[in-house]
Amino acid sequence: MSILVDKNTRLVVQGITGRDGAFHTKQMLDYGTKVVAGVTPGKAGEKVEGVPVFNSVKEAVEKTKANTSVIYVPSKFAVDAIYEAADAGIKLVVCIAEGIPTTEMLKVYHYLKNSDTRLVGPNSPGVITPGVAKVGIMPGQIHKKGSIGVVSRSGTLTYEVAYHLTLNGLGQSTSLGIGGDPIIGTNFIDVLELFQKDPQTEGIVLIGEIGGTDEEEAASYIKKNVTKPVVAFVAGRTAPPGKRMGHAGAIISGGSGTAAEKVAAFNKVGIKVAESPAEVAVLMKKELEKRKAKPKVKKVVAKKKKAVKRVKVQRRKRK
Amino acid sequence: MSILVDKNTRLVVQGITGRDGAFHTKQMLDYGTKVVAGVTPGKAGEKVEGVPVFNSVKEAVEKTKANTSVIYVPSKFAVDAIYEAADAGIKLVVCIAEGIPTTEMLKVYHYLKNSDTRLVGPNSPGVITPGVAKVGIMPGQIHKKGSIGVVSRSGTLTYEVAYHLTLNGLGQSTSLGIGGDPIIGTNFIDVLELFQKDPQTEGIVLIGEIGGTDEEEAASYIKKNVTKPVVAFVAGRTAPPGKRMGHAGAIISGGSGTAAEKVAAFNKVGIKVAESPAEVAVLMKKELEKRKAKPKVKKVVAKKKKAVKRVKVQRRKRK
Amino acid sequence: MKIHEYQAKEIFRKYGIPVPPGEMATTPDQAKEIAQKIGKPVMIKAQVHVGGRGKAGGIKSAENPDEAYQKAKNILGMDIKGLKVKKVLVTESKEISSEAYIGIIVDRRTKKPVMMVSPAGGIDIEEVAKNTPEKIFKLEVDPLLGLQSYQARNLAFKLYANPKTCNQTVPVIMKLYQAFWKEDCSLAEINPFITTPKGEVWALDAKINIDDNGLERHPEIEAMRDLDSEEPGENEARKMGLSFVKLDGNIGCVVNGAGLAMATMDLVKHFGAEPANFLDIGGSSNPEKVMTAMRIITRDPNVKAILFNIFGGITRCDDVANGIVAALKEFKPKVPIVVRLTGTNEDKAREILKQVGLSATSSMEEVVRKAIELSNVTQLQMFEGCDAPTEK
Amino acid sequence: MKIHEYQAKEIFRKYGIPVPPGEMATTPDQAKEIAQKIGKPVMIKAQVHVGGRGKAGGIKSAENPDEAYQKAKNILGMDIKGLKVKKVLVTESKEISSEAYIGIIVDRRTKKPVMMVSPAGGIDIEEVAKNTPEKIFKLEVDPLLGLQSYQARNLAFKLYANPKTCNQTVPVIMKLYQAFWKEDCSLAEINPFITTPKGEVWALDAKINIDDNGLERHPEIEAMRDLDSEEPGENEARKMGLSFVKLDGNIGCVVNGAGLAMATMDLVKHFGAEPANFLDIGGSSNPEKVMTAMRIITRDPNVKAILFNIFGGITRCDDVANGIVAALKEFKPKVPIVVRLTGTNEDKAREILKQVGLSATSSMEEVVRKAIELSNVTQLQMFEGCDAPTEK
Repeated sequence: MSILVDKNTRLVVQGITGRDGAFHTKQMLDYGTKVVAGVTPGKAGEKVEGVPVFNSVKEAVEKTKANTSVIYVPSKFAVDAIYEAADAGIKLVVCIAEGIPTTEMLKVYHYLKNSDTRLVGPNSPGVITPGVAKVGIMPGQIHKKGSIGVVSRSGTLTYEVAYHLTLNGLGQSTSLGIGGDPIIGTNFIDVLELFQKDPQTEGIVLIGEIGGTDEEEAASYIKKNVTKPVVAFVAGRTAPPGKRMGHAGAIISGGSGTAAEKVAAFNKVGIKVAESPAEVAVLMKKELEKRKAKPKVKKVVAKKKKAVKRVKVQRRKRK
Repeated sequence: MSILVDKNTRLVVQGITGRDGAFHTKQMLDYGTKVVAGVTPGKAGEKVEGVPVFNSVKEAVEKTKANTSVIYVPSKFAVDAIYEAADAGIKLVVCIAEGIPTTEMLKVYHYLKNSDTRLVGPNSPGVITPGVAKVGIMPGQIHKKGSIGVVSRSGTLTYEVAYHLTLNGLGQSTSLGIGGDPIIGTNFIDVLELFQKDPQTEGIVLIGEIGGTDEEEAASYIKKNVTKPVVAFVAGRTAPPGKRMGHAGAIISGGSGTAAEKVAAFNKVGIKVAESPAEVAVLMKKELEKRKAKPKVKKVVAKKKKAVKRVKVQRRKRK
Repeated sequence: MKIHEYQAKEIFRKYGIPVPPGEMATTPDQAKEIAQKIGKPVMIKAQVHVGGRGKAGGIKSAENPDEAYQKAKNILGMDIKGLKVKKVLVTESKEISSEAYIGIIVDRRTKKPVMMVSPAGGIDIEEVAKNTPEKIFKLEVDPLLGLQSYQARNLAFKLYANPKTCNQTVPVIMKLYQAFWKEDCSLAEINPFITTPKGEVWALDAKINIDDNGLERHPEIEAMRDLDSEEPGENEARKMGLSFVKLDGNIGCVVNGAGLAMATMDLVKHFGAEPANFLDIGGSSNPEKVMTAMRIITRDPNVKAILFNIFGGITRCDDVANGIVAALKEFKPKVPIVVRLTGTNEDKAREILKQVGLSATSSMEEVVRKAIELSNVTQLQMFEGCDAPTEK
Repeated sequence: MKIHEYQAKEIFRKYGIPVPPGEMATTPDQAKEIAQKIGKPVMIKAQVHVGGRGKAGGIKSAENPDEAYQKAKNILGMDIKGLKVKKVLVTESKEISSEAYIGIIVDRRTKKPVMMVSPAGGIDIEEVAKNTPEKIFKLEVDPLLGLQSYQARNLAFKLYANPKTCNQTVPVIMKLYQAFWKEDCSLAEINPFITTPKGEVWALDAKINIDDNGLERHPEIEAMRDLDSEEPGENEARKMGLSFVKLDGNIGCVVNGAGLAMATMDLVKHFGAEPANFLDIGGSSNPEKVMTAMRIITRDPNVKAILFNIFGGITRCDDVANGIVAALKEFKPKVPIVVRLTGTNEDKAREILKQVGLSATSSMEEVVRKAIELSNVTQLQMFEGCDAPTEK
């Protein structure tokens, strides 16, 4: 299995005739994604890479049974595209577009809450289930089928981490970026819940960055609800402070969104935090070995320590 | 039992210090309603008829465990009052105020749909469960405890019908006006469902009027879902036509809202329609006798006719 | 409330919906002047609150200002379905390639604004709806979110195959929704919405009804009310918060509540007479309202008897009784008055009425019967020069 | 985007929030003139994008125009937390009876605007929040419905016991929400919101931050941007759709994606050096963006090496490579350039770079290490007058 995207994914590309839309349609098709339709108002009847274009998502759904959409339209039209997809009954909407005003996203979020549609993004690089389907803009070739779930607020940094996982032999069940904007449709916690339930996923990588308190909330969610090993990375340790949100920001969040606070939150609940993207893979390997070394039993401290040592030795040998 | 209002009703009066609010607070208290709180912003600490006044519904709920509210504020403030009650967790809001713009009510309706709050009205005379509690402006003394559920789009016409029921020995389980405006919180169908489920209710009186197609929808709902006897009345048989809504009105409703159409809709599904408010009681008596005369068995036509005759004779004797 | 085409078009202009140039005229001279200003062939359109103007001869074309004068002269003063034409709209004539329908209304069932479009617009749109409903396309709008562009786009694609025409139509649909919502309309319609051979789009006709409950926050629309086209008394009643509709019978009715008022009229008819009016004094009635009601009704020479049917809830019977007493003193009506009072403060009310020698029944059927009975008696007595009897 | 107090107050005025009269001055003479116009004692307030102005001496009172001149002269040119004061607000002084706080912000957790009020407003509001959180009252607003009067009322009752003051405050809260929502603010604050001995209420200070994503639809606010208060290069970068923040190190960084850019900076530091900047060329980069990035970075004399870290997704490596080639030709940088390219069209990109003798690694760690290594070498070589070597 995997999460969000799998072999049943039937994709409609919103904005398929644009530069990015057309390019990534080809990329996604090449990767094996079932791209069944595209939408560009006024261009119904055309084809892009052999994919039929419709005037509306509704029509695309009626004609092709699309169940997932990806949005490549310019930010000005992106909100409309989200509503269109949701109202057409699309179950998963992945919004690549960035630059959507926060007030619009607040409305989108609460509108979708009362619907059956899940939104990933905006400002998301997409969702990939390696070897099965890719919905978004991430490069496919750096991914590998496997058992690590990757969730991130970033775009390219997600690729970097997935790349290192692959280089280290750790394939991914699903890897996704939830988007870097303040208001997004799917949050860390939502994805953690999915990964925890997914039988294919054995370990979870969480990639955060400065700003907000999403990482802190994820940390406490993991403590309560996630039994699989989690490794985190937080970008922005060296970012200068001063991107504060004024009094209200501090009052409402109870934190100022620094990397140090986030790292501390993860450490507090026993989650290892990598120093670099490369180290993520290393730490995840260790965590997985640890688990294998102590099947089901929890407090076998001696064994655990031994296991850790063994892993370290093995790693040295391999190098 | 009864519907909506019963001995557990703990009422907060919104706009308690106004002329109507204060007057009807006394009337409701006299009737035995548990009026536990009033709200008028800026008048916290005062008392009206011994009822404590608060600045907000939230405070009233916290301090008095109010679960029902009735709104007497002027129309300009009524929408705000509805939201306030709903957000304070009030389960039943009865809005007496009239004159709320339709656009505002459309928003209210869809906002409440996602909440636990039921709205009766606006432009409603209220809800009364005779002998138990009265929430609204209807005169209490004309009602009598019993087994007839009364639901109406009208105000005073509801009293008229209830009055005749009482005069004819037919008490009411609950009687309510759902409000005469185009957009209201609770519709005929909602109330029919409640009456059908309510064990105390043995017969249902439905009072409609010209305009819209609510009566037609109620008729087809009754056909499918209501097993209790229903008697209808439709006001406006002699109203001149010409209050049409233009093309769109006819297109959307598929009907023009005349009394004749509504009477026909009721007759079509076998519902008796009274010629006058007084006749409602007469017809309901007949219907009830019919049911008693043929317990559980449906097609005993001979018996039925006899029963009807017997009722007529009895009625004459009483007079 | 209904407003005229020329007024609806003013609102359209405010929202940027394309409307051909034009102005309202009340005299043929004005019509000529406007036609001169437009400088092109014009249409002269009767401004009356009734459908089917065109078929009744209320819409004529004019090639030049002189012809505009003549056509306006013909139409002004014309009687259309009982309404006299007092105003015409003089507006630029447009060549028509296609006629579509775009409308919006509140759907009571779904509690949402519903937009409707049809490529088969024009005067026979209701026939289209009846006979070929597949040519009517409907769209529900979420009232918390408002109309979205994609929805307008999808509707436009139902009207035209040409993407360019669709692109011109999408903003019109969006703006019509904005106008509908912000101006508290109960109906907003463009029929026909036309394309021209040059590829332009125009709202050739405009129909707007305003939600009466929304008028309070739109004084500029309230000011558009055409008092000329109303029965005398209607405006007077409205100002006092009464609902009044003039009818042709001779039993004057003063009732509290629209439902009970209609049921009372129905009962008058049921017993063989005809009501002279619909009159609802509303809730929270004060004596002034009763005074106004009596003033309006007693002016109607057809009225032979006046009945009060009051079932007090929020309306208090004593308020009404005080109003009746004051009205009797002031207007000294020449016709019999019969009263039915039940409900809130009914006892106090009876005390008050007793002071002027009036008694009150508590039966609606009785008061209606009595009014009819006395209306016949009166005619005779009046003829004999007697004082009007009142119910004892 | 941050705007100054005097600009935020203009927005407040537009929405009808009561703001004392006042104007912005850039010279002591202007300040005197404004004080004369106001004709009452005034406050001279430094306009800088940093908190704690008052404690730093950037806010002074003046009894008369001459004093206003003097105080403005003192404050203009003053350095507050590293920022030079170039503008002051000269505004009428008000007597203060009480100071409250009213603010609104988007809560990322609940995805709702959150209003906050406190009767303990003033400069120590953050202390209040930390030490006596029970004095801060929060309210979530449904974004589909907007702030309702009752909510504003309930907040006002948390501030004042006096119903009259509450009644004056409710519309201020409503208007602040309107301003926040309609102007796409990410923050809107009144602190302090004061009452005077005469019973008036005033927004004595104003703070507004604008959501960068919302700026496109508010050109009049974009025009408020204080380019003077920014580092050179920031505006240039923004116009090209880049994110650029000047820092003090000597490793110039050109990265695609904010997260990867930060991670790259973190890695520079991890390996013992300091980044010269944060620079994100964004998605869908075209060669022009790379040109702009190079133009800005090569202007910084501190930069001793430039690294590119590109992980192509929607950004195509060949676009970036073309940009690098063009930039090398145009700017002939004197410092070494090292490149990392992975992802979309990576092979094409390597071909392009090969033409100018550049190779590219696919390891982020490697590119960072190399940049640091070369940055040290360069200093030496530069000193010797050699050409800057580039990565082979």
